[in-house]
Amino acid sequence: MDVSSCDVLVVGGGAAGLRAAIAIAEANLNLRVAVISKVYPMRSHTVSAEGGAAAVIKPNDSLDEHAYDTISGGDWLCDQDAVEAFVNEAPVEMLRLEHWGCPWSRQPDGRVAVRSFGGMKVERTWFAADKTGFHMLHSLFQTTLKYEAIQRYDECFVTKLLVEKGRCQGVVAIEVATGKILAITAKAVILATGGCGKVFPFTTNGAIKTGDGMALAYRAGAPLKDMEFVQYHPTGLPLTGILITEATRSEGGWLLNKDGYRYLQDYDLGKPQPKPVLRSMELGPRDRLSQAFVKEQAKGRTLEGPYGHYVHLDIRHLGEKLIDKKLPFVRALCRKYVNLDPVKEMIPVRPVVHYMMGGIHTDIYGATPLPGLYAAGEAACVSINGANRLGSNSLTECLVFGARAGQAAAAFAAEQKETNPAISAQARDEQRRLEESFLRKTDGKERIAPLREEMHKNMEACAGIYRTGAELKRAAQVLRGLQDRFHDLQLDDRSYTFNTELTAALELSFMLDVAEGIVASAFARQESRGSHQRTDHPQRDDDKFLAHSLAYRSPEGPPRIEHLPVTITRWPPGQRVYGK
Amino acid sequence: MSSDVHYTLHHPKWYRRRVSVWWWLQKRSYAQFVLRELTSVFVAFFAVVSLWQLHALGEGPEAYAHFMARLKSPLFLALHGVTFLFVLFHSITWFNLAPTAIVVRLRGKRVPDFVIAGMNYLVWLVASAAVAWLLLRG
Amino acid sequence: MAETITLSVARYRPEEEAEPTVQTYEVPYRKDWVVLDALNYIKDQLDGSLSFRWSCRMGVCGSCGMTVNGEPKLTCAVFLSDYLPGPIRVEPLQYFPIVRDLVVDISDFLEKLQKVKPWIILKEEKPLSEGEYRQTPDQLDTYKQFSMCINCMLCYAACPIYGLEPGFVGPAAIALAQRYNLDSRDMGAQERLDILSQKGGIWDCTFVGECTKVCPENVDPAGAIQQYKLAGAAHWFKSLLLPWGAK
Amino acid sequence: MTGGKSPFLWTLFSAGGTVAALLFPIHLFLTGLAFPLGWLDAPSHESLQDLVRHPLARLYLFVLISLPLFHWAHRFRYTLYDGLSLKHLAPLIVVVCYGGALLGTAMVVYTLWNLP
Ligand SMILES: Cc1cc2nc3c(=O)[nH]c(=O)nc-3n(C[C@H](O)[C@H](O)[C@H](O)COP(=O)(O)OP(=O)(O)OC[C@H]3O[C@@H](n4cnc5c(N)ncnc54)[C@H](O)[C@@H]3O)c2cc1C
Ligand code: SF4
Ligand code: F3S
Ligand code: FES
Repeated sequence: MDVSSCDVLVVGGGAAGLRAAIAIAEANLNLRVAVISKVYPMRSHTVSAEGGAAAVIKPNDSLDEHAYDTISGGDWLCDQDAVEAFVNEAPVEMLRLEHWGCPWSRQPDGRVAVRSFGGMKVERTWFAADKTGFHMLHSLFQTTLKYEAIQRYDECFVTKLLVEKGRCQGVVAIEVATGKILAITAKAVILATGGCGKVFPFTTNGAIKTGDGMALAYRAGAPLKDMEFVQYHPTGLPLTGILITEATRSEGGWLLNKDGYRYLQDYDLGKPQPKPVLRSMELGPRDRLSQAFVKEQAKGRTLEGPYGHYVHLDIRHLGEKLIDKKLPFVRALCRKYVNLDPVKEMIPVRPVVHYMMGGIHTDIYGATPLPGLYAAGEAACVSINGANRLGSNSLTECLVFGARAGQAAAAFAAEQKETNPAISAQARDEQRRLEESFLRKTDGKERIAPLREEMHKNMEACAGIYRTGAELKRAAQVLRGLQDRFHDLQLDDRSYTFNTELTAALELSFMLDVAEGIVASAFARQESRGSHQRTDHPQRDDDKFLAHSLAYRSPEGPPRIEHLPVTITRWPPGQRVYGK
Repeated sequence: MSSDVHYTLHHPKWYRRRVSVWWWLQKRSYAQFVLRELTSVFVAFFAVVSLWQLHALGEGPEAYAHFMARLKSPLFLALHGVTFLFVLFHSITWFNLAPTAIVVRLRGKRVPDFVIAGMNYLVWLVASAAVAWLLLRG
Repeated sequence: MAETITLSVARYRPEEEAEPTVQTYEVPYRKDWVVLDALNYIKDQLDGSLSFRWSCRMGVCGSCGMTVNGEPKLTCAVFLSDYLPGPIRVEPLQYFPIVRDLVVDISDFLEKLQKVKPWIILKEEKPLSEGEYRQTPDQLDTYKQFSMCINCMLCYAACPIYGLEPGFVGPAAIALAQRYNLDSRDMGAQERLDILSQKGGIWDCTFVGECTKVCPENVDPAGAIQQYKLAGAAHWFKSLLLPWGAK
Repeated sequence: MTGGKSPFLWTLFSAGGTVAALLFPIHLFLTGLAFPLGWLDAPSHESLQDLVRHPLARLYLFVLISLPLFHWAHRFRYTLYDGLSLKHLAPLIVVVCYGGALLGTAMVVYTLWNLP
């Protein structure tokens, strides 16, 4: 076992983690910062974000409009103080990234260009063609290389948080290449481990998005907030779940059912116009569009292919020139993965699990209830996304709250004395656990893939776009059973060198915890709001549920759910109206 | 080499492959690259022939006639035939690769590669015609 | 699911083996499967001990590069149907040390990347309150292509010079240096040139050109390096002729 | 000055490569093939001597022969390094290659100088 230390440890090298690391390096020159990530930072899933990042910068826009779009888009579950901080700081954060070299798309006069996105009244989404996340991540990563204070642990997989005396004081991790156990002590830890789309079978998320950080915090005693809110993106490619960005629709793409009819007009989303109209039709919010698909499918008006039902996304009328200039990646993806050219053909799409509104409960400084532990990015729930995130808010969220968490953690760390030596005993325990339950174990009967498949099936069937109490109850039981079976897991691979079966097992166990959090929170929320639609409770119920769900781990059995009121400042709950 | 390193727990034992001396035979495009590089030998050969020709020219008409006679030998004809092919290969690869190295921008837009390559070929043609005219006119 | 296809996969288990071996697997053949899907099928259903990297499955994270039938490829971007009737040979990327099975060590690249200073270098940064740096679409266009690199390392695996001379900074890192040199916001070209003029820098490249051929993102590192050399040579002459004028 | 001699040698290499690419095919075709094989009539000794009397022609010949030699020197050096993995012999190879090109250049100068 290797013991090392730093002042602030950032877990995760995506947009949120890297932004946090830079914030710490800039906040306090004396602090030693480290970024630990299970993949090289530039592989983090931020890389796959396509459409853009929202921030008010144009004169026709205002911070209040951004806040209102966000809050109404989130079906009034957002904490409004958080949203206000978010929209205020978003422009500066985005400009900072511009100064760091991000190749934003530009207007002819050299200013940053913006495009519209679903659920927005004004265009405010900055973009770098349709590889925004890629460019943001690489700009951030390359910028971190400039800071000598930032140390990196690449391809090191965090398995446990070290908590001693009620304070988070570091992590235990496996250096994947060598199998060595690392105990890294820190005065503050920031979790920026991204989302958990892989809990579902059909997702735009990469293999690494397994909710590790959420589970780590949860196991350490911090609650998970609003986990029932899972965003489906209306336009994913069947089979692979590869995302066709919302930018296709903001540029003017249409969603057509099997009769070539723009079916969204039947679902209270406005009337079709030849040109895209903001907050209407195809530019409605994601939850409503995905729900419309399910209803359209029930009416038998979707198409059916080898990989399930789908509808058509038509961008042919945009013309080759615009597509090549603004959506080149979409064209490349379609050609590659569905073997068609969107300039000439319609793209088959269906809703796909995309984003977690919920996450580790934090305040607006990124602090969790566990002292010394911070969280930011998709792993965290501040919450600015409420019951439904607006497209292009989350990349910006990674920057704003990454920076905030970084600053808060730096300030916290600066006040702490040396870390507690007793934690190396904990680290040793963790090493023993990994060896006994995985690497040296020989009597297990279960394999990873079947357990994972069962979890997938269960989540898709019971915790999808529409849910009922009865199904959720069943889902909870299935998950309990899977937790038990997990203890009987047997690995094929006993190697200490780059053992990806071991990491997959740990990821599965994280996912099972997170899945339980999702199902239990969904079961407790007896209303329909944003992305959480209960057919047995179809109405929004502000009296009882204008509140966040908090899922706490209980020693045995499923999580315990509590509710926490939403912070309302200036925007009292109202109806979500689109297409008017 | 790594085969005599023994694995010890938690220490990487990477396997390093050595690049074979014959790496350029393993892939067609590598072989093509080496051929391209070897054109330089033929270029040098013709430079030396030209130097020799110049020398003969200076020595007087007899020496020059002797030189010209030598060029008629089957050996030289064969050598020159081969050299010609390699030199052509050199020219073509050179002109085709030039646009990657030379970026020309006109009013902010990059001039397409084929235009630059095309210009190369044009200059080639004109230069060759000029040389031929100078040498053949009388 | 009667149809199957054979994959010959390179294995290397450092605890047990002195050198890599080959193992063959039969996997179902599906027309819309990429090679990576077949590897995942092996890992999930046949042999959990096979190690390889992957994440996005959409050709953008850069982690799934391997040698497929002798060519460096992103395994999430090549289809089983491209290699009919098989068998498909899957090996780790060439020229990198093999850690395990299909996993190679690329830490060397990360060190080199840092060395070429791939960030905006400014004498003085303008305050954020003054807004963005203006950059016209044409100015963006001068470096955009070189900013598309996903660090997939296919170009290193294709460049024999990197194989022969591990000190060579290599195609992607140089292309990224050039990306910043050409960015209208940057003023660090001289610093980077100083670094890349040293041994292992731009002058080591002999323009094999394979890097550009295998690049899945059309970055054209070969072009970047040759353009860099041209700029380097021009700078050299300038500093020779006007030793006081060259900045 | 950055980069030691490399930029200089590379410039010579490029210039030589360009000269060879543009001019060698036609010269080689005429002198090496067309004249000896009698496809075309070779110019007489006299007319050639007339031609090279002009200083510009001499300059042309200097460039035509010397630069491609440097082109060779550079390329061949790296071909030996990489193609035959002879990098350990680098000092020797450098002397042979560039030395050869220098020697050739000296001879061109000498010959041109002594032309009547
Ligand atoms: C296809 C797609 C398109 C999207 N498009 C947009 C868009 O257009 N606009 C927008 O605003 N948002 C978009 N999003 C959402 C947005 O990209 C993500 O929410 C955001 O990038 C998350 O960033 P992050 O930094 O929180 O996490 P990630 O980028 O996912 O990074 C997580 C990091 O944590 C590390 N990590 C995880 N677990 C461990 C562990 N156990 N040990 C060590 N390290 C660990 C990982 O290695 C990684 O470095 C999109 C998402 C997807 C999937
Ligand atoms: S230049 Fe191309 S091949 Fe090389 S690492 Fe970048 S994307 Fe991959
Ligand atoms: S393959 Fe290698 S030698 Fe240069 S042109 Fe590319 S880096
Ligand atoms: S898995 Fe990301 S590039 Fe292939």
